[in-house]
Order: sequence, then C-alpha cells, then structure tokens
Amino acid sequence: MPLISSFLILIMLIAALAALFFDNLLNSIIAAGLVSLIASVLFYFLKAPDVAMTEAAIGAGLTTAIFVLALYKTERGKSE
Amino acid sequence: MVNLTLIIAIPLLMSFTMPIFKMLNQKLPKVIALLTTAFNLLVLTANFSQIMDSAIIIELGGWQAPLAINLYVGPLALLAAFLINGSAFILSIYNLTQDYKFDDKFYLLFLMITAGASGMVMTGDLFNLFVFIEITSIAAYSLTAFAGRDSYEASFKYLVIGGIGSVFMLLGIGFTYSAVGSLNLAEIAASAGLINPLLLQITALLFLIGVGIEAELFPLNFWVPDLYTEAPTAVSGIMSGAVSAAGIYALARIFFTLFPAQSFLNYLLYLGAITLILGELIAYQQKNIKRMLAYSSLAQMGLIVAVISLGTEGAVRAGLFQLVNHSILKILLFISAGVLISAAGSKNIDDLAGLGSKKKTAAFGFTIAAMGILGVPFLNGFISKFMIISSSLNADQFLLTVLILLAAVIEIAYYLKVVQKLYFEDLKIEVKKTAVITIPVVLLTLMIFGLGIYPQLIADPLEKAAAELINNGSYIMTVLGGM
Amino acid sequence: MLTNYIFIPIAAAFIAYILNKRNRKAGAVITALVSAYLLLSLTALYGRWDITQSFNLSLMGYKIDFLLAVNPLSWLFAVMTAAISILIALFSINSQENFKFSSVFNLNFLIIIGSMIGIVFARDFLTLFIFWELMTWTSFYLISAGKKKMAGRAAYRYIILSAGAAYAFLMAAIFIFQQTGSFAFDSAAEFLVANSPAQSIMLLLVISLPFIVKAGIFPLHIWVKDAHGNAPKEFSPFLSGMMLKIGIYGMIVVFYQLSFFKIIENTIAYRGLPLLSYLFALLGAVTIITGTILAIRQEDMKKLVAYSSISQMGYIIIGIAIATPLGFSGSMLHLMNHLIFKSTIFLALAAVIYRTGTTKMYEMGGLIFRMPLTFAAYLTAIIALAGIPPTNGFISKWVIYQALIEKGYLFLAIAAFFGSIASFMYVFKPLSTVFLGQLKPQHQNIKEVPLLMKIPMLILILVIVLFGVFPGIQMNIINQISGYLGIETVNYTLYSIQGANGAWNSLLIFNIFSAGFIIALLLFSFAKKSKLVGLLDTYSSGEYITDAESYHYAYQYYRPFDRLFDNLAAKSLTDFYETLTKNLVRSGEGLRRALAAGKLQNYALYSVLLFVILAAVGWII
Amino acid sequence: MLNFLEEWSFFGGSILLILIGLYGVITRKNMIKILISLALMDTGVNLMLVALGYVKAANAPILNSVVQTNTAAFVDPIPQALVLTSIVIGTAVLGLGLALVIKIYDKFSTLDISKIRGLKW
Repeated sequence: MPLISSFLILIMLIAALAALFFDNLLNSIIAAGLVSLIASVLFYFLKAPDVAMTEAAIGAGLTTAIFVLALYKTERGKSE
Repeated sequence: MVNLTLIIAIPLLMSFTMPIFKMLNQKLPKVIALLTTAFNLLVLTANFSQIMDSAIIIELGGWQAPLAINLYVGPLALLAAFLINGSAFILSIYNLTQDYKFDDKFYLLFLMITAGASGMVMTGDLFNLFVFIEITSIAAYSLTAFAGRDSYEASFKYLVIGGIGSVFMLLGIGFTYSAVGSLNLAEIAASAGLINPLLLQITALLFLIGVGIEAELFPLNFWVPDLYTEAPTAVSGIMSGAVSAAGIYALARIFFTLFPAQSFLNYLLYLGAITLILGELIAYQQKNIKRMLAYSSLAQMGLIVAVISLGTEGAVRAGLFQLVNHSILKILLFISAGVLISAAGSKNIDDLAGLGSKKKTAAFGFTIAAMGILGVPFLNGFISKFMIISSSLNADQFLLTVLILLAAVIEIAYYLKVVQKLYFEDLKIEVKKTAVITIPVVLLTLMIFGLGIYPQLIADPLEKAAAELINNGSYIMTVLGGM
Repeated sequence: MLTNYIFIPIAAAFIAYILNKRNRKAGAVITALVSAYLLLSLTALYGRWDITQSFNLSLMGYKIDFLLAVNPLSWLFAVMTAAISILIALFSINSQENFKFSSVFNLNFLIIIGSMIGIVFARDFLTLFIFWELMTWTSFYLISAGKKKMAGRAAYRYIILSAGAAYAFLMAAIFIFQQTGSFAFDSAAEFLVANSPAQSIMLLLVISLPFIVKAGIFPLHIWVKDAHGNAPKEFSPFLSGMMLKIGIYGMIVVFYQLSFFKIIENTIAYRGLPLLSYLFALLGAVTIITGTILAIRQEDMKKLVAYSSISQMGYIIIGIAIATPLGFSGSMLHLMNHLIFKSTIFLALAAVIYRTGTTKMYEMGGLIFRMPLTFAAYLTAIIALAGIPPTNGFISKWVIYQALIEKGYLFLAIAAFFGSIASFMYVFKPLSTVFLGQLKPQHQNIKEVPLLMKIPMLILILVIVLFGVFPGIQMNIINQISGYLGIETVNYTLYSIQGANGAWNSLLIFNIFSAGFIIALLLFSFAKKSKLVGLLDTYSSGEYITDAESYHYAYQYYRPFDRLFDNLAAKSLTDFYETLTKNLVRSGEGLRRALAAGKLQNYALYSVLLFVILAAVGWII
Repeated sequence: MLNFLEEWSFFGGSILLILIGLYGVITRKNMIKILISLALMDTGVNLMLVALGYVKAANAPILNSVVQTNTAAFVDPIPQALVLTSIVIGTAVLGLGLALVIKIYDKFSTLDISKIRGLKW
C-alpha cells in the first residue's frame, strides 16, 4: 500500500510537470486532469472518501471540462 | 439588540435574490443595496453600547465556543464592521446615480463583498476567515471586470495573486490545525505558545503572505494599482475603504491575537515602512489620477500597518484612527475623482485642468479629502498624523517618524499638483455631463470635519479596540471563558 | 476672550466667501470691517498683559493644554496684522472686479488673519502649530491664485518647504511633550535649559526651521521671489509685509522664550557673542547680500521688491541674533518699518498693475504724470527702504548699524552697508523705468486709481513720515517688549533714540530736510518753466525716430553690474534644490520601472521571494 | 522504513506539487497554463490538508449502524470538511479566471500574458 501511494504520487508529480511543459494546451489540460484524478485516489487512501469523490467529480471532471471549454472558446476555436 | 449574524446573512440573502428584484423593477437593485447596507449600519448601531461593554459572541449551530464556529464582535470588529458597512452605504448612495450594464449582477457582487468583508472581521474561526476572504476576493475579482476593457487584465492579475495567497493561507491553516487541533481563534491563541517555534515561524509567514495580499503589503500589492485604476469607481472605493480595512483587521488579528511575537511585528513594521515610502514615491510620478490614488492608498496601508505593528497601545490607536480616516478620505477621493474623470473623459491629471469651476462638488470633495489626507488642522487627518508621530516617537522609532514625515511631504507634492490643476488652471477640454454626487460628498465632508474638530467622537471605540488588540489574553478569556 | 480674535475672522471668512459669490465687493468690505474690529478691540487690550486663556483637552488619550495669552510682543504683531489688513482690504474693494479668484481671496485672507493672531497669542507648541499650518495652507491657495503657471509652481515650492519644516517642528515639539508632559513654552524652556545643551540646541534649531522658511532666510529663501512675485497683487503686500515677519516672531520666541540664547550662553564665543548667534547673524548678512544682488537683476518689479524683502529680513535677523539691547530694538523698529514701507511699495505697484495690467518694468514708463499719488507713495516708500532721512527706514537701519559698530562686527556691518547702498540701485530701477521716462503710447489714457485705493496709500505715506519723525511712538512698545523678554531697554524720547555713540534726533533732521524741501519747492515753482516737448518731436543724427520705445531705457537696466554676478552661487542654490528633487523622482521612477513592470509573473515571484527571505531571516535570527 | 516513506511521500509529494504549481505561475506565459498551475497548487494544498488529518489504521469518519467503531479511531473529519470547501472555492476561482481569459482573448487575440501589459507602472 505505501509503495502504491508513493508510486502514484510520483506519477502525479510527473503529470504535473508535464502539464506545465506540454506545448499543446489540450495535453496540458489532460495532464492536469490526471493530477486531480490521482489526487482523488490518494484521498481515498487517506480515508477521505467524500473528498475523493468531490475531487474526482469537480477537480478531475468539472475543472477539466471548463478548461477545455475555455480552450475552445479561445485558441482552438479560432484555428478551426 | 439585534442578532449580529444578520449583518452577514441579510446581504448574502439580498445579493442572491437580486436578479428577482431586477425582474420586478429595473431600479430596485440599487435601492435594495442601499437599504441592505443601511440596515447593516442600524444593526451595528443597535449593538454599539452592548459591544462597548463586553464583546458579543454568537455561537452558530448551538455548540460551545471551541467546537462550533463562532462570531466574535468586540470593539475592534465593530469598528471595522462600521467602516465596511459605512463605506458600502456611502457607495450605495453614490451608486444611485450610476448606471451599470448588468446592474443586478453588480449589486449582487457588491453586497457579497460587503457580507464577505463583514464576515472577515466578525468571525472567530480561522477557516471561516479564509472562506470569507475568498468570498470577498471572488466578488472583487468579478466586480473589477465590470468596467470592461483593461479591467479584465487587472482582474486576472488580482485573481492569480489572490489564488497564490489563498494557497499560502490554506497551508497556514493546515499547519495551525495540525499543531493545535482547533480552528477557533481563541483556542489557537491560547495554545500558540506550545507550537514548535520553527513551525510557528513558517505558519506565521504563510499567514503573512496570505493576508498581506488583502492588506496590500509590499511586495504583494502590485495588483492594487491596476485594480484601482481600472475597476469602476464604486469598486475602487469599496476595495480601498472596506476590503483593505478588513485585510488590516485580519492581519492585526493574526499577529496580535494568534501569534503575538515581536519578531513578526517587526517584519510587518519594515514591510509597512517600505510600502509607505515606495507607494508615495511611485504615486508622485503618476500621470493617471486613479493610479495616483491607488499608490497613495498603498502608502497609507503601509503607514497603518507600520504604525499598528509598533505594538504599543497608543500606536495601535493611532493606526486604527488612521484606518478610519483613510476609509473616509479615500472613498471621497475616489468618487470625486470618478466624477472628474467622467467629466473630462480622461484619467490623465493634465486633462483635469480647470474643472474646479465646472464640477464644483467633485472638485470640492477632492480638495477637502486631499487636505484631510495631508493633515490640515481641523480635519481628521491632522489628529491621526499627530497621534502617529507621537506614538512612533514614543516607541523610540526615530527613523520611522522621519520616514513618515518625509512621505507626508511627498504626499503633499502630488495631491496639491492635482488641486492646483483643478482650480488655478484654465479649462482645456469640453466638460461632459456627469452624475451628481452631492449627498455622499456632503456626508463624507461632515465626517471629515466632525472627526477633525471633535475626535472624541470615536475616542472610546478606538481605545477599547486598541486595548482589545494588544491584550490577547482578554480575547481568549472572553471566548473560552465558559470552559 | 482671546479666542474671539482668532475665531471671529475665521468665521467671517466663510460669510465673506458666501457673500462674495453674490457681490464681488462684499468680501473685501467684510475683511475690512473685521480687521477694523480686530484693530479696535486689540487697542483696548493694550497694557493688559495678564490676560490668559486655556483649554484642557484630553485628546485621544493625550492630555493637552491649549494656552493663549497676550504679551507686548504678541500684541504688537496682532496689531500689525490687523492694521495692514484694513489697508489691504480697503485697497482691494475696487481692485477685485476682474479678479477671477475673488471669493477664494477673501476666504483665505480672513483665515490667514485669524490664524496669524492665533499664532502670536499661542503659548504652546500645539496651538502654534495648528494655526501655523492653517496659515500655511490657506496662503498656499492665495499664492496659487496668482498669475497662472508661475504662481502655481511658486506656491508649490512654498508649501513643500513649509510643510517639511513644519513637520520637523512637530516632531521636535512632540519629543519635548513626551519629556515634559506639556506643550507649553514655559515648561519646554525649563526642560531645554536643564537638558544636555547639545540636544537642546538641536531641538531648538529644528523648531526654528519653519520660522526660517517663513522669514525667507538664506538658504531656505528660494520660495520667496516667485511666491511674492506671482501672488495676487493684493496679497503680495501682506505676504511680504506681514507673513515674513511672523517668521521673525517665531525666531524671537525660540531665541528668548525657549531660552535658545540662555542655552548657548556658555558655548564657544566670537567677540563675546556665542558662535551660534553669530552664525545666525552671518546668515542674516548672507541673506542681505544675496537678496540685494538678486533684486538688482530682476526685470519684474514685484519680484524685485520680493528680493528686496529677503534682504531686509537679513537686517532684522542680524539685529536679533547679536542680542544687544540696541540690536533688538533696531530689529523691532525695522520690522515695523519694513511692514509699513514694503506694503506701501506693493500697494503702489498693485495700483500700477491694476491700471496697466503688467508687471514687466520695461513695458511701462512715465506713469508719474498719470498716477501722481501712486508715484508719491512709491517714492516715499523707496526712500524709506533705502534708509534716507527723514523716513522711518533710516532710523531703524541707523540703530542696527549702531548696534553692529558698538560690538565691532566688521563683516556684518559691511554687509549691512552694502545692502543699504545697493538698495538704492534696485529701488531706483522701478522708479526710473515705471514712473519716470517716456510714457508708453498704450498707456496714454491711464487714470489715477480710485479713491478707495488712494486712501491706504495716503495713510501709509503719512505713517512713514510720522514714524520717521517720532520713532518714540514705536520705542514705547518696543521697550515694553524688551522688558517682557528680559532685555535691557534703550533710552529714547519721542523724537530721539540714544545710540552707542551719540543720539539720533529726528525732529532736528526733519526740520533741516523740510527746510531744504521748501527751498527746492520754491525754486521749482518760481524758476522759469521748462518747455514740454512731444515724445516724437525730435530727431537724432539726422534720423527721425518714430518709435517711442527707443527713448526709454529700461530693459536690463544694470546690465554691466549684472554681469559681475552672473555666476553667483545664489542662483545655483535653486538649481541645487531642483536637482535634489529630480534625483529623488528619478530614483522613484527607477523603482517603479523595476518593480511595477506589469508582469504578473514578477508579482507572483515577489510573494514567494518574500516568504523565502523572511523565512531565511527568521532562521538566522 | 516503509512508514517513513508512507508519511513523507504524502507531505513531500504535496509540497512538491505546490512548488511545481508556483513554478508554473511564475514561469509560464500562457494564461491557461497559469490557471492550470493554480489548480495544481490547490490540489497540492488539499492533499496536504488531508494528509495532516490522517491517522494511521483509522477509519473513514463515517458513522453507520453496521460498523460500531470507537470514535477515537476515526480520521479527523475537520480537515476533510475544509478540503471540500477549498475544492469548491478553487473551482469557482478557476472558472472565473477562465472567463476572464476568454474575455482577454476576445480583446487581445492572444493567450500570452507577457503580451498583455496594458497596465503597468
């Protein structure tokens, strides 16, 4: 169990860095969504199931969605 | 005796029902905003004498103090709440003559700021403080964007800096909670001595950054000029008159009641002094009048923080009086500058030349407020300047005193430039029609003269507030007394 | 009730302001009435040096006493203020017709009168400071109301110097307050005498800063020229005649009532005079010289007279600083006399400006035929200014010379003589260029000023001669002041003053001069009349001159002399101050560009840096 | 060893996540990426808060009739309540920020914050 959580945290950090360094904004947003998703799993490990659910729904789901929406309203929307 | 919870609850209620009022009548939102703030003032006045006797503590949810979230309204909170709701009231009067594009949403956010700032000063719970700060900031971010054009940029900057601040603050709350095991301010204060000094240091710094952003401390304050310049006048007014007052309150609460240590106060002292002198120096060079006022606000905030963090009772009293004056004067400055700007159609100081003969009320308001800030005798700024110099000399801060006076001279330089432009230069531009602001100007002028000629008016609240602040033992006793 | 003298004018100011909006003359009439009331009631106060009034106030936790009292010194200044205000108000009743800021003028003028009386009646630092600030601020507006841009800049310089000095004063006063628990002069003097001399001297020097600024003493004189030169023409007489003097009043308070002289008594001395006093006297001498030289260079008649004011203040400071009975009496005499003749000069110039609308001397000429009374007033006043008997200016300067010679202060005496002689040069310049010479064609139809403007000038002429003949009238109150301040008194009769090496008998001199004047008058009336020739009724070197301007030599009157002093330090002193401010601004601008560059990322970085730095600091400590 | 790793991987991970977020806010020029960085910081703080309230071998703070456990063995519920609030607030701020980004984009046709410097000095 500890190993799994440590491993997940490692992946989360890599995803976070990737979110910053991807050139493509959509990839960044997806990476950030991945960070939230892993965070929600970690919350579950930390015996906080309600937070995990909220984080999964709002952090990983809703936030990613509004990011993508904003992206399409700006650069993507223009290029297509 | 009216329940003080209403001060937060009623504005929030009114704010979210604002679209309904708008549907009923186009003009209703303005009136509702005015009535709500007036109601708040009445509630505060009704509780005045009681609070002066002893602080009112309201436990929400019926639990005892350390368990439940409680509201603590002592003299200091009362003073700050009066400032916030008074500012909101005056600005609501001003708003009666203004037309905003989405006025239901504007007043929604306006009342939300009022409720948030009132909540900030009344809450007795650390996390609640955070929530109210966020409510206030989010409302402020959105209100800023109401002016269109460049205000989006200002709002975005504020949002990002504010976001960083909230992260710092949240971390601080987390550390505090893990160390103390409670979020109640009094309980934290009671057991702050038990915290590991290193952790305490880090936590305090996290709070310093988090709240310092609201209190406009250098170097966390560079969003302020952008915001004050671009936001609608009423928003600049409420930000500098009410929200920054709430920020100062939060800062004082955290560093006097929660973590009373001289080293933190010293940080605040130095930061405040730097803010003061830098703000004045930069304000001196501004060509844009709102930007000039913004930097001047910064400088004033720095002055207030520096003086309050001297930590003696006289100094705290002087700082609080300056805070009161600053709220009154800055609101008057912002609304009269707003009228002058719309009359000239430009924010450039040079374009305001000669408006004194056309826009008499606004020019008079600007002048009298400038005189007040500069500390002309018989106006309120004179008394607070006297108290500030006296208390900082008393604390053996010779250098700080010189710095404050130097800043005051620079302040004279840039305010009088505008006043001279208004009255003694020829009109160059075509004057546009503007809103009438006679009532707020008269009200504020009366306050300026009232406090200047008879400062005893607020001597008692100031004294009690200062006593409350420097003696955190009594705060703890009052809240946890039952245990 | 002493407060009446202060608050009646201040209350009347607002009434005047409101009435002035309806009728342009109302404000000036009210000013005149209020000043007349002040003068009358002050006269009734004469001799009652025991009246005091005090208020105890617990202000925001500070126990503060506000003390007011009359003494001969403050009575004299109050009377001077009231008297000159009447004359100026009378003068300005007519002259304000075309004055854009007429109501501002009367509002501020009355507040200034009230606050000046407040200043002289004040017996404690806080009262003094409050009214001092009130006076400074209101006079800022009055100066700003003058000629456009230059007046603005002048007022700006004035207020910044004054405010800086006043804040320094406040700091020192509060420091003393914290040591003694009172703002009163008496307890302050006790404390200062008992305190370590070095600290006391520092404190008193800081306290005297605002007075030095207001009196226009070198090196803080830079505001005087532009402020006096550009202030509204009705205000210049007051500014130059009275407001400079209030600075001297402050110096006297510092020197005597706050025991500055007593404290420095035992310090290093020069010819029996403590070095610090001598330094003050030296400042006075430098002020005389710079003021004189700069006056000679001026093309603008108001600025010229303003510089002359600076130099005359030098005399007063010298006399007070050397602290002998003769010196003090001479200074007080000169102080009164300067008020009288300087306001006469400014009023005469105001009359000229009222009719011609310009202050540039080379744009005028020959006004003697058109404005004879104005000319007479100006002539009498400059005779007094240059110190020629039988006018009052001579007597006061004579007493000051006596004091200097008595002690043998060679340099000071030379400076004083230089100033006196050179003052001929500069006062002659307006006389010759404005009143004598050729009348400009555009001024052919100028008339003498209206009656209400003539009366003040006439009164002042009479007073100049009156005090020139009977200096005893002035010596009466001066000796009371000397007695009050603990200085030895000077022997005098109604028309003579006992100097160090001989007495001055003004009646005798007056008779001689009158005889000479009558003889000259007789010669002038009975001798053959010269023929009046038209301006262009002549030719030179076979060439007809069609341009009247060429006959009037007025621009750069003393060009050769000017060249001598072209590189004088006094001119670059202004530059020095300006460079100082410019550098301050530049440093601020650098900071602004570096810090507030509009980069969001930088702003975010600051918060992190602040955290790191403070954490590091906390770690180390 | 494993305990050490377990405890510190959460704290270290969340602090690193906050630092990455801060780094992003300070260095990224794209406004959307700045907001992403803010979101990362928020997530980091939330993780930290929950980790601070975590008690080993305890249960989730849920009471039900089936499992009657000792209340002392619960994970501290208060940080979790805070985190819930904080997530909501964070999302609100992000939404507002993105709305502003869209508005700014309408006006300047760029997402590069360094090109939008109408307000300075």
